Amino acid sequence: MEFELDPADLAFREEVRAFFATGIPDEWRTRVRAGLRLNPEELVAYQKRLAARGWGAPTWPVEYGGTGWSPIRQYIFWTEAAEADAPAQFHQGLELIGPIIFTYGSQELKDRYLPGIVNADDWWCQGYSEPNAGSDLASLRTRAVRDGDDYVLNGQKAWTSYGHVASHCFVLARTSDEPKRQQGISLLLVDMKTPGITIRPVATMDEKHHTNEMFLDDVRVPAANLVGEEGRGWEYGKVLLDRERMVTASVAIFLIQTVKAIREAASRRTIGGVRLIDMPGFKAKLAQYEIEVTALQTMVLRVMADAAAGTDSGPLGSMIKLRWSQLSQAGTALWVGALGPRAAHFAPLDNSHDLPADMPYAMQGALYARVTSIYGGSSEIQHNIIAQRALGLKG
Amino acid sequence: MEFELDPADLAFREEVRAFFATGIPDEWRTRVRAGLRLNPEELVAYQKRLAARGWGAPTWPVEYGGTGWSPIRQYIFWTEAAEADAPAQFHQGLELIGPIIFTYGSQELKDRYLPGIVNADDWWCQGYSEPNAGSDLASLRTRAVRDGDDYVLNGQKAWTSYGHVASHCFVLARTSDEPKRQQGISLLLVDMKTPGITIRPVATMDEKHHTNEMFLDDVRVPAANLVGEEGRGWEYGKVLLDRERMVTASVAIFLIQTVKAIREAASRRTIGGVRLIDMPGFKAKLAQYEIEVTALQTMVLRVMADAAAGTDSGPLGSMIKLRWSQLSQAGTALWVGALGPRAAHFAPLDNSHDLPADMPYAMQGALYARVTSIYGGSSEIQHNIIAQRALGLKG
Amino acid sequence: MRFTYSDEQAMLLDSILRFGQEHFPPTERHRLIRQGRSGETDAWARMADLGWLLLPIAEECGGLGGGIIELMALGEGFGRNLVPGPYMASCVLAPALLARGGAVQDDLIEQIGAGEAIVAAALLEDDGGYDLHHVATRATGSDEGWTLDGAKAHVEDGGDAEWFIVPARTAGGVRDRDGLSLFLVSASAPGLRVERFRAVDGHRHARLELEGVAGQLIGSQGDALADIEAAVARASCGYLAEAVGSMEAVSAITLDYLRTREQFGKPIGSFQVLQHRMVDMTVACEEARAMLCHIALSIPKGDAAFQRAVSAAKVRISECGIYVGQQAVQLHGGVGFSDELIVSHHLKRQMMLAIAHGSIDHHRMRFAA
Amino acid sequence: MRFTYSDEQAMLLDSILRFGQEHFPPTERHRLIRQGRSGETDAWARMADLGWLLLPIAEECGGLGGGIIELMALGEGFGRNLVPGPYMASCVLAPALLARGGAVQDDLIEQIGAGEAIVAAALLEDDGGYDLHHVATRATGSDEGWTLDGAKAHVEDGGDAEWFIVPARTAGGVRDRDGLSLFLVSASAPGLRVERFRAVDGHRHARLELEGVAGQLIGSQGDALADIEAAVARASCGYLAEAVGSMEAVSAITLDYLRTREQFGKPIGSFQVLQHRMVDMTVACEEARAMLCHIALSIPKGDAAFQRAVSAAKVRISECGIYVGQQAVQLHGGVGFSDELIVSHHLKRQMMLAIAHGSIDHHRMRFAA
Repeated sequence: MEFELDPADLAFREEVRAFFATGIPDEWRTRVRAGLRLNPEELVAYQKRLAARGWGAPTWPVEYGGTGWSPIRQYIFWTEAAEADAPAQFHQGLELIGPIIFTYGSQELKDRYLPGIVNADDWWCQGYSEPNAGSDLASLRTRAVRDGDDYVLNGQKAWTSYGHVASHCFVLARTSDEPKRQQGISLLLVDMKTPGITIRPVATMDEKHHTNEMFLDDVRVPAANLVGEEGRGWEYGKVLLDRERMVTASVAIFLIQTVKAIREAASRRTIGGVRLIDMPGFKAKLAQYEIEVTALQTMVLRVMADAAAGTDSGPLGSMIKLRWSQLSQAGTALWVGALGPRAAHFAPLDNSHDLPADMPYAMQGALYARVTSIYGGSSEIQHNIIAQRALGLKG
Repeated sequence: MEFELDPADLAFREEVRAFFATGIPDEWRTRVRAGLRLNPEELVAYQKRLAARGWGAPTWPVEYGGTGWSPIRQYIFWTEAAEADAPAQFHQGLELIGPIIFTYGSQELKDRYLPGIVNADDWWCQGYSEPNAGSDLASLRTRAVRDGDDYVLNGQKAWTSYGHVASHCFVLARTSDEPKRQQGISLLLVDMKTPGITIRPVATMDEKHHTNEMFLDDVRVPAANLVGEEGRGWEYGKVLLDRERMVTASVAIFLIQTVKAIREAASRRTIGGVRLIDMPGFKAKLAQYEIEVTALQTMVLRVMADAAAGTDSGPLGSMIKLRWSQLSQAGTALWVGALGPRAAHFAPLDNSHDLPADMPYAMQGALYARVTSIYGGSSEIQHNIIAQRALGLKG
Repeated sequence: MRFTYSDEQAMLLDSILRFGQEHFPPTERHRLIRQGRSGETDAWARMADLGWLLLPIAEECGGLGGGIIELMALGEGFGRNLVPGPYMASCVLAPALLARGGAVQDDLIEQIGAGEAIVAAALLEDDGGYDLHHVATRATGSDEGWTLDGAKAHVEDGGDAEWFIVPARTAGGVRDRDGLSLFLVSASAPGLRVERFRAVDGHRHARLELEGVAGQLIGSQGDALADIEAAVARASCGYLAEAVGSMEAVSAITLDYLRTREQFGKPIGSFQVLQHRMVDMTVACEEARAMLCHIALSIPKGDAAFQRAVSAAKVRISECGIYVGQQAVQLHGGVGFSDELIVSHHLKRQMMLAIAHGSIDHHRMRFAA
Repeated sequence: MRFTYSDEQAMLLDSILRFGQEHFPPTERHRLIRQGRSGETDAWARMADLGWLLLPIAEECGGLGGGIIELMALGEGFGRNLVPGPYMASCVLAPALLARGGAVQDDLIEQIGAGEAIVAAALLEDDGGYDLHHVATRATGSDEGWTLDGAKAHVEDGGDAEWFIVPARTAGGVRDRDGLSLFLVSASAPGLRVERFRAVDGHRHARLELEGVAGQLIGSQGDALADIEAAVARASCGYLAEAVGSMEAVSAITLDYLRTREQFGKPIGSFQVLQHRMVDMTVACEEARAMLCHIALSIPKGDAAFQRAVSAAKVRISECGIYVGQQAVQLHGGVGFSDELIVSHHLKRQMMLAIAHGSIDHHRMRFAA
């Protein structure tokens, strides 16, 4: 085992650290630490700043406008970003559709869409889930029927995150009925301004508007916007499996921000003149949390090192997703606990009332964290995946 | 809701308390609190003392030598016994076979065997489990073939607890092959002195000899020792379900002994002059434990009150078994933790070395506790039972 | 000994359940809660008509003298349908404190019982945690009466209160157990700044700053702590029962969902892992209910045993309630996370109930003390 | 950056695995352990031949200068087959303390490396918890040398030691960080009472009482604490790797059992609940291994970071190890509880490793300090 960075990587770290020493507004901090997304304008501004520095797409190859960084450099970059309270980059364009476009898309699609992703000129959302599908994605019913040079889309999508903001959407739709449900599904790139698209906000328990229902009524999409071949969309989605591992891994690094948030909250609050952070009970809980976060960070580093070495990390990606969601939930809950009775002060009812320093975001983060064990493959599904694929245990 | 005892029950409590004020030797205490069985001679002496007082069979009807106590009085009796560090009565005769004999057995069997159980003249062991059966009891292979006035038993039993001590054994054996595996099984009462029975001790992780393998080679059992009808043994076992609920319930009451043991251990040990029990971290853990034990005690009381009211407690028995085993394990682990480094001093290697006051039993109890979530229907089986029977969730 | 409600108590529970279904069915509830107090006034008036607002008030104060078990039936009923409103604060906690005496107080209790006044107790201070004896707010007496100076960090359900009951020091140091007195303060009193907040469960709380605020002494001087602790323990019983009602309701909703929702071609309740989770939720509900019984059992043993039992129950019921709420959301998946189903509202209420009148950590240490 | 062993380290691990299988196959292991030290002497001699006893000893002391990673490979190898013996105590901890200097010490290190002496450090006292700075034992100097008075509550693997390294106060109060010196004491020294105990994992420990016992000063006077803490952290790395090796081994055994054991007509590994449990065990193993890497990553950051990392690893690896051991027993059912299978021995070793050189609680607070 070797655990020291080589000099070039050390120099790179300094460079990244210098970059993040400025340009991260203080008002982002609490939301970022709570695991909440910044506003779209803020995320766009952040992405543009990265793109201007040539760092818009840390995981992409150079030829498509990416940095071409090694996994270790990606790890360094994210760690420094996290330490500086920078946000995670919005991932739906960068990590979910971008890589599919540059892997399976035509040259025309690459030229047309990739720069807009890196430079945050476009905002992509995902049209995969459907109302009754849940964890059973392959049961999708949205149809795309070829009509001349277009596909005509009809159907309903659920959980379209940031659909209310997006300029584009990548949609899985059924182009034919096949005996195997995973077949006959195609992937289409859709301009959100196309007539026939209706977005309806879905209110969620965290009181933050981030997701939507999307209705597709005779939405005409140019056939040129088909990614790869017709009927193979499900397969293309699989390229995501490898990348999603990296996405979760990168997000997991950001848990060190939650540790900081808890520490600050517990340093501010006193009981009988003693700071909460100095009380053995709370101290032990925070220590336990920090230790578990440390274990996860090191698992992430191992995924990165495996990727660098070209080694398969096996089920480590699913494990990181599992543990990350558990720790997101535990961390925000600990944070809210540190607020004491004022955790009940979520929103002022009149003007000019002071919320506690980290409200409402600490609470909103705690509520939001509940969905992290549901989306992107619920914790139960992750368990199934690990049991079946890695341990070879069959139903 | 009414939660006060009526005056007669209060008077009964005083009577029981007086009984237990004496006669419980100090040297029993640590083992009892650790959830470990006393030696057979000690248990026999205890049972004889109870029998002499007319309290040998707290759960039996008066006509068979029992006390005829209401469930509430049973609860009072066990609570007082537990408070006095008395042991739980050995249950295999009293609760497992006795009730089957008085419910399904012939008058001859009743007359012959019931008094020996109450007076501890006989010691019964259970011959149900078999080597490869595990949780799947109905897969048993031991055969009983009718030959004249006898059945001839051949087979092998596993986990025959206290078989090395027992004078009698109740054995489930297959008397015929039926399409449904639960059918064709019969229940026979076997004298352990019968030729052909071999007992081989099974060493267990707690280093206490309590269980055995039993080999049956052409063991001749008088046909009169068949309980009830041939082929209906499985059915008779079911009467145990109701009673086992009460057995676990009564044992669960004894967890207050573990609470005391932990408190004493943590009061003895100091770190830097401060008693462990006064340290916030340990204090919180013990409080949490005591609270969970309190919840369980109250669940037990509810079962008793339901029984008194003739109401079905539904899955509460399985729940108590589940929680009891969890708390047995958690409690003994906490106790061992209170011993500090000396938890490593399990057995002296030379003579005359002083073990910590509560060793080796605290550790032995912690090891023994691991089996409580395995025997008598493992925790996984209890979950299945509750899911299927009480919640109506089908595989 | 009997673990079920008496016929009368069962009827009360039954009426409350019907009341909740009628006034706050899941969809309506949502809309009403967004309106703040005005969304609850009809229901409140109805509760007054039914005599429920008088129920927990002592007979000698003109109430119906309901005991802890009646309070539990009420709380359970509220919890099952997540009935909103400042009931425990205004109808249980406040009257118990006002009972310390005085003619004005009797009038106020009458108004509370008639649904004409909402009163909240301002018990917690910054730097005090959930300790009721931690009071830095000072009362100064003069010929013109008492004036109060200080701040209260959180007033449970104080968002709509017309009156506040404010503990203040008439003697002693900040964390002394002696020297506390209670004062009645009008929400519109000069010198009083009231900040109002909404919690994630729709309850409305307050924070107070007092500068030379006039207050009327309630009862005798300097010995209020025991009454405060007893009143809070009593109100907590209502909340604990509410938590149990809520967790049982959301557990039942989840069981129903497991039976009917299909994935991969079969009901999700056929998956063993979800079955066992549902069992753990059911066990948690049983444990929680057992802790309510434990409180009831402690009553004959005197006030110290009762308060210790309440702390024990607070720990375990809160843990169970949060667990059940979280798992209910988890087992429902995406729709569980949505605001549309009642499921996530149960979780949010459990989270808030868990810190009302003392967090789990606070009560665990109080139990251990 | 590389997370796998180098070829050389992998070869070392491989030899240790073969060694374990050869000398301590599950059935033999049992029989040998019951014999006490005599059951281990052949294997110990073989380890000496292979140079393993010299491996962790510093080059300047005549050892092979193996680093933390080599120590981890060793520990992992021992853990996989539950190789018994006082390796970490005598070959890691003792030489690191003896390295403080002196001619006699050099001889002793040589004997340790040759398998001719077993040395154990007597670090813990009653009333001291796991605090290494808590030392009430006093050393008194005179023309004839030093004599020691006091008691040591627990000497890890001290049951077979011919020599003890005993920290004693040459200055300061019981819990001062300064004023500690190390002394070498013969197990047969007059005035020394040694009580020997067997632990549930077969390791043999000791307890000491010292009344005017002659001791030789090791190294300089009054400044031993930093070296003690560093040496204990180093030895702990070996134990932590042992825990990881053990939990991975028992996890693999359990997975195999799930695949082959049938109940209700199918492999028990087809039950979803057991599958998910097995996943949780696997995740625990990964977390534990990650904590070993975390230690390795901390080495370049200096001693304070290293010791903090060791404490963090101690917490999480112990938790994971006990969880995995318990679940391995549970999933095996009755036979898991029997002494016959190696499964329960892994759990017992995990329980003992979890308290060797400091419990989970101790290290959590040390990490937090």
